[in-house]
Amino acid sequence: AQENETTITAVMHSGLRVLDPVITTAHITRNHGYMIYDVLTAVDADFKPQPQMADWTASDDGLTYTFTLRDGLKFHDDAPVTGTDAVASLKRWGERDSGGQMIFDVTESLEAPDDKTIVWTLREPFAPLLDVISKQSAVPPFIMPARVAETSPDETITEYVGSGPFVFNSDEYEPGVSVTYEKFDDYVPREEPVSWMAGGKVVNVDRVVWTTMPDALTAINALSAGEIDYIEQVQIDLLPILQNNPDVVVERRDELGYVTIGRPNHLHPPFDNKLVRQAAMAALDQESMLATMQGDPEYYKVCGAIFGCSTPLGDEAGSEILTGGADPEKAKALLEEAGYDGTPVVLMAPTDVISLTNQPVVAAQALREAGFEVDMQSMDWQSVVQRRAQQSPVAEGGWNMFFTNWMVPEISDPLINVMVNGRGDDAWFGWPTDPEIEKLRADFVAAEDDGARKEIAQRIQGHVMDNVNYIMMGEYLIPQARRDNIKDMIPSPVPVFWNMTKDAE
Amino acid sequence: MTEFPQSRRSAFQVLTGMFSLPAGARVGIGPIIAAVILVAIVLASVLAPFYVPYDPLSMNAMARLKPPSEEFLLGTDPYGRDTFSRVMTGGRVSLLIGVGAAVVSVVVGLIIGLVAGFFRTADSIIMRIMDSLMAIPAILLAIALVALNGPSLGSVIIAITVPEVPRVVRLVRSVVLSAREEPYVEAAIALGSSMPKILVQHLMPNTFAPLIVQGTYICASAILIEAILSFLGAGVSTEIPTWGNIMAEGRTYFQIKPGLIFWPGLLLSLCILAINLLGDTARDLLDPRMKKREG
Amino acid sequence: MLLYITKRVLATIPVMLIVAIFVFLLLRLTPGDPAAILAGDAATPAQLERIRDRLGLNDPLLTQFFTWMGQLLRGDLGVSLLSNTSVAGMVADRLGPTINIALMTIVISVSLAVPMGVIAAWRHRTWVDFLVMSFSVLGFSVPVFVIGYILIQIFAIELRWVPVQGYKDPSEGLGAFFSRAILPSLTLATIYVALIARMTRASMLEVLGEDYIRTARAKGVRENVVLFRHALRNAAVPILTIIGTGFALLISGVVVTESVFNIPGIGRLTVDAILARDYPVIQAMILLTAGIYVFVNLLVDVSYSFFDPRIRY
Amino acid sequence: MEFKSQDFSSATQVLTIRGLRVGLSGRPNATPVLDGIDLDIRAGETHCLVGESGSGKSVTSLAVMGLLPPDALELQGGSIDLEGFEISKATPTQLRELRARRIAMIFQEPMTALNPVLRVGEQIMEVLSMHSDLSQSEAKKRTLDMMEQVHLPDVARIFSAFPHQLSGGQRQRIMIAMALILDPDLLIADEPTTALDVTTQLQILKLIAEMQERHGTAVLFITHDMGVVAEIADTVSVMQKGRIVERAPIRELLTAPQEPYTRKLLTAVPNLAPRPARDAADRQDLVNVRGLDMTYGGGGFFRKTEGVKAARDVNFTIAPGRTLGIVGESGSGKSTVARCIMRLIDPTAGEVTIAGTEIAQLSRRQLQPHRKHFQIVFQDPYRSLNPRWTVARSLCEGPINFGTPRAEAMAKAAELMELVDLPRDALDRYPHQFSGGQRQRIAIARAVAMKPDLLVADEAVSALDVSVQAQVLDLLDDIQEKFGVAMLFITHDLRVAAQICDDVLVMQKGVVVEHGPAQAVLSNPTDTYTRNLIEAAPGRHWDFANYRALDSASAFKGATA
Ligand SMILES: Nc1ncnc2c1ncn2[C@@H]1O[C@H](COP(=O)(O)OP(=O)(O)OP(=O)(O)O)[C@@H](O)[C@H]1O
Ligand SMILES: Nc1ncnc2c1ncn2[C@@H]1O[C@H](COP(=O)(O)OP(=O)(O)OP(=O)(O)O)[C@@H](O)[C@H]1O
Ligand SMILES: [Mg+2]
Ligand SMILES: [Mg+2]
Repeated sequence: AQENETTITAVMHSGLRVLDPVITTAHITRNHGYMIYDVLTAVDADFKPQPQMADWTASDDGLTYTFTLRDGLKFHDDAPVTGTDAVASLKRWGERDSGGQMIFDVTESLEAPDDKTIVWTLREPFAPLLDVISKQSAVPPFIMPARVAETSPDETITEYVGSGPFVFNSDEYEPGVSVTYEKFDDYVPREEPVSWMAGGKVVNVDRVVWTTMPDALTAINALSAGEIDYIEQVQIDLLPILQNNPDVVVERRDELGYVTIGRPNHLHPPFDNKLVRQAAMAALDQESMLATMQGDPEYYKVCGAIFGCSTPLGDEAGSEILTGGADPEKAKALLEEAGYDGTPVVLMAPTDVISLTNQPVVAAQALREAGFEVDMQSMDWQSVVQRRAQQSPVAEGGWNMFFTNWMVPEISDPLINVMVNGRGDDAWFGWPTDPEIEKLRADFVAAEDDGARKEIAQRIQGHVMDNVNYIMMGEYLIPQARRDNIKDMIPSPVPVFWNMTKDAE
Repeated sequence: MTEFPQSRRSAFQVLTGMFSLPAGARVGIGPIIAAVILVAIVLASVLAPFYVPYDPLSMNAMARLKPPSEEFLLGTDPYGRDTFSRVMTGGRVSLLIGVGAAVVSVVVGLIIGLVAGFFRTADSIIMRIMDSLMAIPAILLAIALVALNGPSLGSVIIAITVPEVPRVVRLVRSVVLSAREEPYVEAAIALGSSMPKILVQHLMPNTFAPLIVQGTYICASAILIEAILSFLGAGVSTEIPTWGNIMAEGRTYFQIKPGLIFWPGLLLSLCILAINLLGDTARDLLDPRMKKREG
Repeated sequence: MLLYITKRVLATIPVMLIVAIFVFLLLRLTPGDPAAILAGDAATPAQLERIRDRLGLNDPLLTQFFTWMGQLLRGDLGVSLLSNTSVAGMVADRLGPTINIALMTIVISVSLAVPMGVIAAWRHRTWVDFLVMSFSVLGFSVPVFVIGYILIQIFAIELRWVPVQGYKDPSEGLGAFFSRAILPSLTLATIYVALIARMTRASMLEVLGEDYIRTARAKGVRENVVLFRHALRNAAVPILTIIGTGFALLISGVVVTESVFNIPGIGRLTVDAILARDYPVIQAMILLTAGIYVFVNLLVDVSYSFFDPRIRY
Repeated sequence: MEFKSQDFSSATQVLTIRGLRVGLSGRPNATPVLDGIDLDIRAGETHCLVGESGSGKSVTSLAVMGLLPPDALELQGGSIDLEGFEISKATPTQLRELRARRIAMIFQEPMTALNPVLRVGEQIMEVLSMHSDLSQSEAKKRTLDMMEQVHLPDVARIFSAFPHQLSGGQRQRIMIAMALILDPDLLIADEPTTALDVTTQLQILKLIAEMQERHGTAVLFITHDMGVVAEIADTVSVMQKGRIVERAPIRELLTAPQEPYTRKLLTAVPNLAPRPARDAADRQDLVNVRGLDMTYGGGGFFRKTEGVKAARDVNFTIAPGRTLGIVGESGSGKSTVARCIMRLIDPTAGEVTIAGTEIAQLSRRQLQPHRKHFQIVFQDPYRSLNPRWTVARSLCEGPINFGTPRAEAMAKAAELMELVDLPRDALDRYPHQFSGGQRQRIAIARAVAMKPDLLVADEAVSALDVSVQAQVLDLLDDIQEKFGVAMLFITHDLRVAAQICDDVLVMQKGVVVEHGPAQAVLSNPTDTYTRNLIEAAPGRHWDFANYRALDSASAFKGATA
């Protein structure tokens, strides 16, 4: 490192191990993707797709989209970005991303007639196409050189060259520990002001180092002592330590936040019975779960909207049962009605992921109070990951319920939100077979305008509250902390390192 | 933990020797205090369900991280559970883990060690396997085993036991091998005693004294390893409070609410201190030089 | 001597082989699916299946085992399933910090614990003995992470003498290295000091009762010479043994210490790999730590003859 | 026999002890270990301290050195004056100055008294570096010199050897060199030769005498071997139960002992003249050993090693009711032969027939039923009894193994206790609660309980003081008479051999060098080695039991004086 170089040292929520932002949905890998790659289009703070690498025009019949790459786009290896690169990248992404798959299901062709142009032709209209390719989570369609994008989507890429504002430093990369990015001097930002993932990505620092600290307290202490500049996620309970330090600023840059949800397994008793699922929903209470998780009411929001309370489609209809406190009596009545025979509910409880340890513990107590038999089984997160994929009966290694968290943008509409998929074995873990919701989703794709979409989203909300496809447990926010000489960090659900500056301390 | 002074006393003599001290061995008041503390903690833990004011599992989101008060003697944890109730109840499981691990490893190790010391042919195979088990870092093995079986009480005990067994085996085997050269063993051969009889009646009692010391060591370290496992997220489920997982859960609150670590830590330290002191005293008393040299 | 070493080295082969088989089986029996980890939350079963195929996880166990053994014999530790980087490279990056911290710990421990044990034995059953023993037992009875936090609180936060966390290689400046390595080493040393001090005391007590110590005193030798020249060398073998077997404890402690002090060492690498089921990394790491353990104990055994001329190989 | 008879009244008094009392630490009311000892030694004088085991001889010497074990024993009164300096009041630093320079001590056990991890040369040199300001090279030269003086061979090599690389006699000489290198005024030697065979013993005694002559050193010599006393003492003190009961010049003591205890001690010293052999019974030989060979070690995985040939072509027979003695220097293979006959080790070659059964080649399992025919009494009775077992349990072990019901075995054990003259209630005690002599008798009882045809006794009495030794020998004699067992008796003490054996076999380096009736072998040795052995026996011209010299006729015939 040279004199006068500015380096931002940031403690991220997890170690970066997988460098392929297409193969995995891990947030840290997505964040990495935004550092070194760029995207064709991106959403702004109003959830509107905006041009980033490319402008577009859509034909009136909604069947042809033409993208035009802007000037000056260059990969880190000096090669210009061409339409061919974009096409290859989009195709690889399309094999991995569920939204992408839907588009490719109706795609006639995707071609690059020249270096600057990409033409996407559909067989039938797909109204949310721009929304899908502009999505900022979980798998955005990052543009890579064609030779990299030709890697099979089931294999991780081995070359990390993008056209984004930062360059990946492979020498200083230690998987799971730290990763170093350097400013890409040839990056040409857009002119527009930055807004979420859209607008001009102006880089004002020379290096960004991401590290992980397995111990939350150590990270806090390191920030207090000025050894690091920024913590991406701060445990709420630790905030008091930082409060008295004038050099540290605690703030929220992402007002959308996260949701935490419980997912019942629809295949096996007792949750194959809708009444029992309803009983579980009645037994659980958002307030006490969120309070246990976050402590400070400033950092959580009781919210019954399955698409999130602050999103365009969010609607809280029919969710009083969740937001109005626990109702064990009602739960008992429902269980009675369902003829619940005391079949224990196997609740998987991860022990090694801090943001997921509380929910099962709180839920177990609430379910028991409502008359459920609960068998809470502790295991590490990877065991949960493995086991939740088991469709076998509970006695043979199956399960009944688990909890997980999503970023709000990941659940904010019926196409993105995997939990409202009702295609049985092809659905997300829990496998509800729900033709009704599938019909609603089809309607949603076909809907002409936002008003119609909103209306369908409300119907889905109502359906989920009745059928209990999953249990929305509320929204929460995670504060970030930085040294006060770090300025101009933009608000965004994805932590981004452009625009910010670092003053000498 | 390999070399122990060999003793000429039986385990029974050792135990009784702690109370009726042999001439020339001045034990001092330390071990007596240790014994009192240990008994007090064990009783307090075992009887915890009868006197703790709250269900150690009952959460109250509205009473998180409360400071000590009349309502909550030692305050509450991040789930709003009563720390006092949890710490006292937690002792049961921690002590169970300690004692369980010690007993299991000593018994299993004793049997394998005797067999290894006895059957020369089995010896090299057994010892190779033991060397291998010993070479696998305990914590890593524990994490793997816990991941395999889920963090139940049993698997934590097994995970702690597996790497300890080889050490006990080595100890027993070395005692057997050296005691085998004792003239009284030759005398027994000359008197026509069979090998199994010699093994059990003459050789095995020699291992008791060092095993007591080793056992107290295992007991203490098992309680600690459980704490470390909880720290790494592989301990006993939080539904079962233990000193280890109380401390591990409380670790992030170290600066805000040190009581979460302090109280279980204090009891744990006192316990280990007492166990070790008693073990050391046993060892000191077993030192042949501590006895008057008769004859 | 050379013959002995050759024999011992040969004897490690079956040990390592058993470790290898054991670890391999253990891992494959453990729930967890590297493919699922790789793909993240939203992957479909078909996608997972394809990834598993690519990673070779669907091959029969025996095939997987022999593939791995074959690689090992060729000196190839394989490639991380997650990061797709070579395991050998990862290990090389991570070994340095752990070894340096471990060495520093051993140096600190031995130079503290041995004199402590010697003095405790010398002043057997006095308050000095009691104090030394209580201190070392205390070191043994507080969980490592608590010790780490306390040291950070005092030396890094209150006194600001050293940084809270991190690691710098000695090549980046000795000052930078020591200031960051001292707290983790001290943290690790607490258990080790306890262990070594206790063994030193026990062993010294035994030796101090020997006739040759009386002979030395009868020669009018000064007390410190009696203790350190005559007694300590005779007491060395069990002390060395405990340093060797205690190494396992050190490895356990490393895992925690590296977390608390944010040191990019092999302890954390292994735990992370276990939690992520990154099989090639776990296998390599456990073999490596087992190998180090075996090597350290071989070293210890060989060093016996340096301290005790009666031991000849 | 010539005694030393120098007059020391004009020599300076080196050590004066008055009213010395030593007791157990912190227990002033317990019976003291030393109760009012008075002792005077003058320059050049050799003062011998004799007495029963545990009477306080070693404690006296340690008190003089200021080396009483602090957590066990303490000085409770009296004075120890070394040429005007009061030792009992000295500070640790003063004591350190004193040691080696003014008083030096040779400890009982050369095996354990040298530091095993330091080169012996360094250990001697250490004395110089502590107490003189010689340069390193001067000190080394002085050390080598001293080593020459104690007749160590090849001093350059031995200088850098470790103790375990030296023989017992060499180690003992290292100890002596260490003690004498600073010309101390007072040398204390605590049983310096007990562990050595007579030839080595002789060398060492000569050496001390030479030194004494050269430096005029006062010597306090502690021993229980009356033969040695007769050879070297100027004056003798006899100790019993922490007191000095008699003190006299050597001649006076041996010819006209005053105290009953002294008399008892002297009477118990066995005679070197062999007792008449018993009638050779006509019965068939019970034991027949043919061509016995034993090689330890050898083989090896990587290369063939030589191995120790501990016994070569040993042949003998023993008839029922008779005793065969094996004598010879330490390490000559005596125990090896015994252990082969007992099949505690497997002989490399040869035949051992006992009561008509060839046992040398039987497997352990086949051997089992024959075990009761032959029994052994081990050298060290303490360690051959399981310390955790009561005497009763030890005594019953054998009979129970051969099918005797427990109750019957217990009854038998009680009878046996009577036979060996121990109280019945002793059955419930543990080995450590007995004296050495009693334990020896228990070990004998255990062997006899099996009603063996052959009894092997390996150095069964060498650790005992003479009065106890006499008891045990009597007991063996009784038993032999009562049961008519054949006995194989191993010892390095010729006096004992002379008293108990009918036949004697002399071993050297694993080979039998002489074999015949005791009378013939001991009085008329033909082999040079046997002759050397007998010549080296100290005090062989004195008949202790009768307080007079042996006339040349009854001394070993043919022994060259
Ligand atoms: N360290 C000790 N602690 C307690 N008592 C001791 C200690 N050393 C010796 N004694 C006791 O002091 C008495 C005298 O012992 P000492 O060693 O002087 O006997 P000794 O005459 O040298 O006997 P031996 O001929 O067997 O060597 C014995 O009764 C012994 O039990
Ligand atoms: N187990 C063994 N392994 C190797 N060599 C041995 C073993 N036991 C004895 N020896 C050697 O065999 C030789 C004879 O030993 P043995 O014990 O028979 O001598 P001994 O005549 O009984 O001597 P002592 O009078 O000292 O008891 C010695 O050189 C000894 O070092
Ligand atoms: Mg003595
Ligand atoms: Mg012998």
